[in-house]
Amino acid sequence: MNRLTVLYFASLRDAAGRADESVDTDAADLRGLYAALRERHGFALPAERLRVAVDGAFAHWDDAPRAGSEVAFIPPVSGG
Amino acid sequence: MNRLTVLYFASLRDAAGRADESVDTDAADLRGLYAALRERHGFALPAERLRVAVDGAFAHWDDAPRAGSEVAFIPPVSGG
Amino acid sequence: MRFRLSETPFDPAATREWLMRDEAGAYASFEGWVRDHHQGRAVLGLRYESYALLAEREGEKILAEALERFAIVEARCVHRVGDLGVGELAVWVGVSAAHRDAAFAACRYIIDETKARVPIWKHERYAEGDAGWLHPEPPPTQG
Amino acid sequence: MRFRLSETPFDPAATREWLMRDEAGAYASFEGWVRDHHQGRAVLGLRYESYALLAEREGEKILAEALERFAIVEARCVHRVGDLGVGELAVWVGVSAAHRDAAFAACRYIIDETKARVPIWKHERYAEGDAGWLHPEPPPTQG
Repeated sequence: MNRLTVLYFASLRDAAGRADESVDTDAADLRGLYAALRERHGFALPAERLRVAVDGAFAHWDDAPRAGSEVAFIPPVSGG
Repeated sequence: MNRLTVLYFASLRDAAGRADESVDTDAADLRGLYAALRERHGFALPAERLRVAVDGAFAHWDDAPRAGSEVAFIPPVSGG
Repeated sequence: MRFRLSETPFDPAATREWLMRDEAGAYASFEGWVRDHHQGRAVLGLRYESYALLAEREGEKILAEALERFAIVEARCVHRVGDLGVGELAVWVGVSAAHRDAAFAACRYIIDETKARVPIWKHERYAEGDAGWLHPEPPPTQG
Repeated sequence: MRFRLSETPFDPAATREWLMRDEAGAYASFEGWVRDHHQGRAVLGLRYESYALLAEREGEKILAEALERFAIVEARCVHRVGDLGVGELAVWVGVSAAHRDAAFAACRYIIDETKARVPIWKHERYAEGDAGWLHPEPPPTQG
């Protein structure tokens, strides 16, 4: 079990009803972590539409969740 | 014989020593008018490098000189 | 910092001065303004939110790439976050260079990459009373 | 008048406001600044002269062409004439549009055509003490 912090932005935050939460996960990778949270909060967006970041840097869906890290799921951006 | 006004700009004005002059010409076209003035003032630029304008609008070298008109020889431009 | 987020309105006449150099003969800039419509719907205003830490890092990276790829002198970008009304300045990009080819190309590169990669999200309020996040399909090259 | 000659310095923050429209989401601008060098020679300053009557007509024509060819909202150009020092603003082009593709393309078109067609001539003063008119070879497409 790894305890980490998850950050939500834009439509993910609206769906989760919060900007961040502390999560205990036994997922093997970040893809599995997102799948579990998607089920919990009913996120509309599949992982293929997102990017994932760990501790403020873009990461890979195959990376293993690290205890104490800050994971952010990045919905398609719309700045500019 | 047609009497018209010729305007000189940039290096043509420097070579002619004046910004304009009144010219009596029997040239058949504006190309011939420029050739005569080029010889008189020693202009370095051949007609092929210039454009010609009459009364504030671009014209053709084959056009006949019109009495009372204002003819401008336009050296290669360098604005911007 | 060549890339900045701004929580308050900023003046492009001031940011432009960051680019001035005696060796620069060309200055290209781009501004995004809040439009009164989007895909046929009347827009009253919008809110930009960002993941600031990552947005600033990714923005810096884009500007470093532009300085590496193009023969430019300097480049900057400022992106608003927070609430904006119609007509307000949302994003500004400025590039100075010796010649205009590089200035235009780099300016275009910076705004394109910023829109594609920087974690900033637009929330539009419509005249009909509803509102929503924009999560566009990324262009094919972004995978 | 969308194209103007200016005998005195002008403020691009003011001319920019001519382009503002609620339906415009994109603003592209270009400025030419007096560089401190040209083709390897140190430049102290320059003078722009024009055939004003024809320059204003040809400039208007270029801006009308841009409005016809590109999906833009508004476009303007101001070109300085007279004596300018290093760093001074020589020419400004501004374009507003719904989208950035058209804004960039029109802005580029206007500065390219202005440089190629508008009867304005640059007289440069060099650090060595001499000076000269610039009469560049026109690009092949200009014949």
